[in-house]
Parts: sequence; structure tokens; C-alpha cells
Amino acid sequence: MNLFANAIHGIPLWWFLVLASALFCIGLYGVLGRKNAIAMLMGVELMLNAVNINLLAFWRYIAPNSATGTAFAAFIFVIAAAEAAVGLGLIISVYRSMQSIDPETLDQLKL
Amino acid sequence: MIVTAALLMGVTLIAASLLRPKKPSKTKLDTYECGMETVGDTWVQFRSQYYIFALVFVLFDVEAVLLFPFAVAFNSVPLFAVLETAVFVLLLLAGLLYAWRKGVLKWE
Amino acid sequence: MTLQQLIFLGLAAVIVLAALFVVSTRNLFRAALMLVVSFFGIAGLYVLLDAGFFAVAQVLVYIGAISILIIFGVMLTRGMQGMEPRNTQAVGGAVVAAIIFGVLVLLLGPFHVTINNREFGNIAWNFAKDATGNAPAVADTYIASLGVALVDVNQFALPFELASVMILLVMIGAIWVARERKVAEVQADRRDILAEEREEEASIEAAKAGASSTGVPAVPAAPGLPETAIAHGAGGHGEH
Amino acid sequence: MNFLTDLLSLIGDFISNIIHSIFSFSPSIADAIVMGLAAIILCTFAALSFMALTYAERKIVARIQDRVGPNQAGPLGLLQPLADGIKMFTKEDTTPAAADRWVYNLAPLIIAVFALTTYAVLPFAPNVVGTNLNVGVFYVIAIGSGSIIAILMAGWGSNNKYALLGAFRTVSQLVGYEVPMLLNVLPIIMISGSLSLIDIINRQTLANGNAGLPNLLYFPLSAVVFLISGIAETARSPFDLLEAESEIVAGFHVEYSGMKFALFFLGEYVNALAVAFMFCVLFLGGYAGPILPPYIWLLLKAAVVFTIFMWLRGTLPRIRVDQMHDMNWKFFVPVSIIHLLISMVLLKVFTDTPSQLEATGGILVSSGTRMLILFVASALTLLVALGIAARRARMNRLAEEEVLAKRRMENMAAAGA
Repeated sequence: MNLFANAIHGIPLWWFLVLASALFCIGLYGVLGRKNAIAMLMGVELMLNAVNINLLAFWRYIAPNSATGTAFAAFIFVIAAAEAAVGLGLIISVYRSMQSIDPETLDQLKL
Repeated sequence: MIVTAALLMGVTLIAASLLRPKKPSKTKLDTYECGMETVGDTWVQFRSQYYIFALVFVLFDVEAVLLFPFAVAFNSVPLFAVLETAVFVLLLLAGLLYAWRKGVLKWE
Repeated sequence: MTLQQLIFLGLAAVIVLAALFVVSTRNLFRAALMLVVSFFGIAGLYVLLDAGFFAVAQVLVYIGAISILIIFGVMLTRGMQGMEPRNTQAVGGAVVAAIIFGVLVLLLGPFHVTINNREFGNIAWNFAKDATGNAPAVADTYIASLGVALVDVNQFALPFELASVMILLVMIGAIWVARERKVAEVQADRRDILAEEREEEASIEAAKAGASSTGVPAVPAAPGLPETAIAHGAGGHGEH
Repeated sequence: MNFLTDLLSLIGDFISNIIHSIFSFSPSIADAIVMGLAAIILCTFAALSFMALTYAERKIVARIQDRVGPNQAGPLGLLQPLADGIKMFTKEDTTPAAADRWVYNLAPLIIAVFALTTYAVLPFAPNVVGTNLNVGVFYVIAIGSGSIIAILMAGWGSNNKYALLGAFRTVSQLVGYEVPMLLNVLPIIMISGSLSLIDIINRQTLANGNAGLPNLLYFPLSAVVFLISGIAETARSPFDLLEAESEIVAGFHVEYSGMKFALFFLGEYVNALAVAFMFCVLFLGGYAGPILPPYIWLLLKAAVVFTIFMWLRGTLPRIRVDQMHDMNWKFFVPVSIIHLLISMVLLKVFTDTPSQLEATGGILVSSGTRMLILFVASALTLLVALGIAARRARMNRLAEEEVLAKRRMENMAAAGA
């Protein structure tokens, strides 16, 4: 049953870092290249996940006995949820009054 | 570790796809609405009430990510830390009471 | 090639492909589902990193909560399905993302890049010389030590409390924003906006008409300038 | 005696030894095969228990309603589940023409898979557990919330507005009742100091100098709320208002038929059984018990809990949708939070181990006294909350009746005039 005794055996740290940066850049493209507010929000979620992969990878490889990496990762979870909640609330509110969720049509300072 | 879980999934996937019978289907593939012809699109304007329930749930859900480690460490933290967490939980309760007061938890 | 490496590569492929699907498809519901697949792969990565707690938290928070919120958002704004206009920034965004990715790979990957005798890259090695997959094992008590650190006054007690304050504020703010307002209230608001827009357009039209009827050609040096200048002068919609 | 107690783990060791001797050249392949076998056995167990449960439920609910229940297929109708299975297999499987094919077909699969994965962490006896995760409780709750996605997929994939509405409503019920579940698991984790199900059970036995008191005696409120939200979480009667087959067509799974429908059904039952098992592990001491072997104890306890489910189903009328939401958000969640606060402080102030006293201070009491204090506090909270809720409900009803009476008077006056 010790298949996963040291689960990261043989995987260098940079694999995780490169994967995280790929995910981050895909998320960045999602934010920059889409014209739909919800799609942009999904991009932001991908970016936050990339950050979390980085935090936990560094925690695992460099300081597995300190709680700093894990604590930061936990806070990122909370922040991601808060961001999604407020962001989608705004999107729904905007959609209800403007019938559009294209960020570029939102040129009024009031709904 | 969770390999067993993954295997369980795989096994169920294969089993379920093997179990599925392949019967030829006739032209009775219409959307089922009590035998009536479908009227209009599936496009229904949903009410944002659903969203607000989901929202309150999400915020209570993420709080678990912070509270579960605390609960595991409960035996080795001082009373002061417990009071800190009490403040944490009371703020959540305040949020719930706000939602209650605003009347968004009322199903109409 | 060890089993762990194979698993990592498989997970990485799933994550990246799903993420690419998310940002490229126009069907938002499918994008949300692929986002879930991507999150699931990331949970697998956390298992690989010996952080089982976070793998489960990923399933609980991202898959069980945030994606549901996103799917609700998709369904509540369904009028927008397939109506997304082409974004002129798409190519630019892709280029920017690709450049940043290239730089990050150069910095984080196992390459030796020297510019002006300064060594770039190999950050992973500079931080930890032995970060090649033989890191010390994680203690079983990492969840407990995370819990202690979260409420320890000298460590994360303040962020911990701030997190709850933030959750409270988010709850208040998001409920305030997304609550169902009375129809009359919304309509009044919309009428205001429409009236303002109409006024604005009318003033622009009037200004244009005025400019063309007097027969004065636009100033050749700054073609865009006169219209807006006149509109601002004539429209009188200074109060926004 | 010892042989009977460890029967399951002995069988497991035997099989694992055989496999290891066959694949002696590569221990890791042997390990993988053993794990695969364990997974298959767990799945089979879940599927078999699904069949047994449908039969038992039909029989028991029939008795409650003064009927006989299935009695045609085989002796006492024992072959009824088999007959049902054959029926499901041979039923035509339709896919609506407008459906989103992939999403539509994957949804039942995902529900069943998520339901079955729960069993990977359930401990059946001290050494018989699919995998002893150190995050067991958290895992079970998270997996439970994962199946919500599948419900949304089913609703969307059917491309039927009633299915979609049903999915929305079901999801708003399921996510709601997850909050009290999370909040009521917290006190148990606090008292056990671990997320592992094995540790939680050990805390309730005499092992390691523990008092052998089940958590039910510490947190009766948690137990009650957990059980009821568990029933709501699996959308069983009386919380099945969104797929009430006697009133509306069905919820999110209107369009499904044949084996796919059976998978939804299986998911529901397997989830309900998992909730019963979890209740046993968290509050009743899991497999712990005297004389009888552990797995028998666990199955007995789970059977008792599941009988309570059936009893409630046979007895209670379906609740209304607004009542369902009010009960969760305006009763369970606030009461659970207050209970969490009270038990948190009490657990810290009263300790029952000297080492604990040295480490964090407090008042040293015996285990029994500690239990008694917590029991009284928890039960009092429950009673006070019930009292307040009942008072409010009575006031509301009186106000409603007053309005109705006034309207009746007006109507009579109008008729008289």
C-alpha cells in the first residue's frame, strides 16, 4: 500500500512551476481575450488556481514543516470564493438592468 | 492514497458502460412535457433567488476550509484562540442574520 | 520514468487541455464543466503534493461551491449564449499570455540564461538545491500545525479574523448587489439611463447637423476633435 | 472468537498474500491489483446493499401503510430487486433529440460514481477500510457536494425547462443542507482532534485510555441536526418535494429512462446508506461494540439508522418548499452556530486529561462529568431553540388565522349586502 509513500518521488519542482505558469497564462488569455464577463471570471479562477499550485508546490519542496504555505493556500481559497461571489453578483445585477454582460457596454457609472 | 478512489471510479465507469443496453430508439425523442407540444425555447428567466442561496452557501462552505484545521488542532490551542474563533463564527452568524433581515432567505 | 511522473504528466495534460477548452469555447455551460475537470485535475496534483487536505478542500470549495455559483451565473444570464461579439483583443491577449508564459518558463525552467553576465532562470534550484523530487516527507500532523498557525497570534491570527470580516462584507455586499429589486425601481433606473443616452445622442446629432448645415468643413488637422468638442459644448449633459 | 472478530481482515490478508506470491516479481503491481480488488468488492457491496435496501424499504413502508409490499417474485417477493433490475436493463433508453448528448449521458454516471467513492473511506472493522485517509470526514462531505454538479448537468443536458427548474431547486436544497452538516461535524472533530474516521471511532472506544462514550452523548443536538440534514441531503422523503412522484412528474431526471434512471436511483440509495454509515461512525461509535464482531456491529447500527429513515418516510408528510428552506436557514444553521460556540468554549474550559490541563489550562474533570456538562448544554440548546421556533410558528399561524377570519367576515358581509 506504499505506492504513494513519497508521492512526489522523481518529479522536479520546475514541472509544477511550469504547469502553474501555463495555467496562469491560459487564465490570463481568458481574461484578456474574452468579451463575456463570466468567461473572464473563469479565467480569473484559473489564475488563482495556478497561484495555489505554486504555493503548495513550494511548501512541499522547500518548507514542508512550516505552515506558511498551507495557510496562504487556505486564504487563497477564501479569497477565490469571495471574488466569485461578488463578481457573479455584480454580473447578474448588471445583466438584469442592461441585458448584456459585455464589459465594454458598461460605460455608465450607475445601473 | 486516493488511488483506490480513482480505481473505484474507473471500475464503475466501465461497469456502467458495459451494463447499458443498446436498444434502437424510435422517433419519440421529443422533450417530455406531460405529452404537450413544447412551447417556446428552454430559455426561462430564472430568478436570482437561487443565486443568493448558493452565495450564502459558498461563504459558509469556504469558512470550513479555515475552521476544519482549527478543529483538528483544537486540543493544542489556548483558550484565547478559541475566543478568536468564536469571533470568527459570530461574524458569520452576523452575515446570516443580515441575509435574514434583508428577507432574501425567504422563499416566495 | 517513475509512476509518479506518469501520473503528473497525465494530470498536467488534463488540466491544460481542459483550461484551453474553457477559454476557447463559446458555450459557457460547457466551459464551466471543463473548468470543473480542470479543478479536478488540480485536486489530483494536490494529492501528488501530499496535501490531501487541500485536494479535498479543492473538491469542496471549487467543484462543490464555486463552479455551482458560476453555473448559476451562466444560467441566470442565458440570454447571452452565443451572442458574444468577437473580441478585437483576442489576438493581442494571446500574444501577451504567450510572451509571459515564455518568460516564466525561462525563469522557472531548468535553463541557464545569462544576460549581461547576470544569470536568469533556475529559480527553483536557487531556492532549494535539492528540489528535484526528493524533498523531506510531510508530517502527518500538517493539518493540525496549519490549524495552530491560523489562530496563533504571532502567525496568522490577524488574516484569520480578517478573512471572517471579508466573508461578512462579501455576504452583505453581494446580497445587496444581487438582491431582487422591485420592478418599478429597476424600470425607473433604466428609464433614467435611456433618457440620458437619448439626450446625449440627440445632442451629438444636433451638433453634427449644425456643423454640416453651416457648411464649415471639419478642421483637417484634428478630424475627431470638433465633434466631441461641440457635443460637449452644446449637449449640456455635464452632470453624470 | 478472535478469528470471528478479525474475519474480514484475515480474508483480506489471505487474498493479498496469494496475489503477492503470484506477482512476487513486482510488489507495486501486486499492491495495485489488491487495491483494485478492494475497490471492486466495495462497489459490489454498495450495489448489493442497494438491491437489499430497495426490497427492505418497500416491505417496511408497506407494513407501515398496512399493505403487503412485493410478494409475487420469489418467496416473500425476495426476488423483486432482481426483477426490477431485469426490467431496468431491458427498458428502452431514450435520449431527447434536443439534448446536449455528452452532458446528458455523463450525468447519471457521475452521480453513481460520486456515490460509490464515498465507500472508499468507510471503516468496516479496525483493519478493514478501503483507505484510511487522514481527511476522511472532510472527504465524505466534499464528495457529497461534488454530485451537485452532476444534477446541474442532468438538468441542463435534458434541454427541458422543467428538468432545468427541477435541477435548480434540487441544488438549492442540497447546498443549503450541506451547511448544517459541516457545522455539526466540527464539534466531533474538535473532541477527536482528527479528521480520520478511524481516529474518530477510536475516540469513542476504550482504546488509548478513552472513556468509551459515543459522541451522541456529547452532542445530541449535532446528532439530530446531522441526521435530518442527511436525509435532506439525499433528498429522501419527507424532503423529496422536488421529485415527488405522486404529485409532479419528477425533478431534474424527467427525461431519463432505463439504466440511466436506475443509476440515479442507485446514487440516491447508496448516498442514503452512506449517510447512515457516517452517522454511525460519527455519533454511535462506528464498529465499536462488545461481544459481536465489529463489522456486524456497524451493519446493525447502520440498519437501525436506515430503519429510522424508512420510518420517517412512511410516517411524515412531504414538507413545503418554503418550510424546507426556513427550516435550514432560519433554524438549523443559526442553532448549529450557537451550539458550535457553546461546545467550543465548554470543551476548552473543561478538560479530562491532565496533560491537556498542563498544555492549555482549564478545569480538570472526569470524563463522565465532562460528558454530562456537554450533554446538558447541547440538549438545553436544542430545547430552547425548539421552544423559540415553536413559539414563532404558533404566532405566525395565529396571525395567518386572524387574516383568514377577517377575510371570511368581509366575504360574509359582502354576501349579506
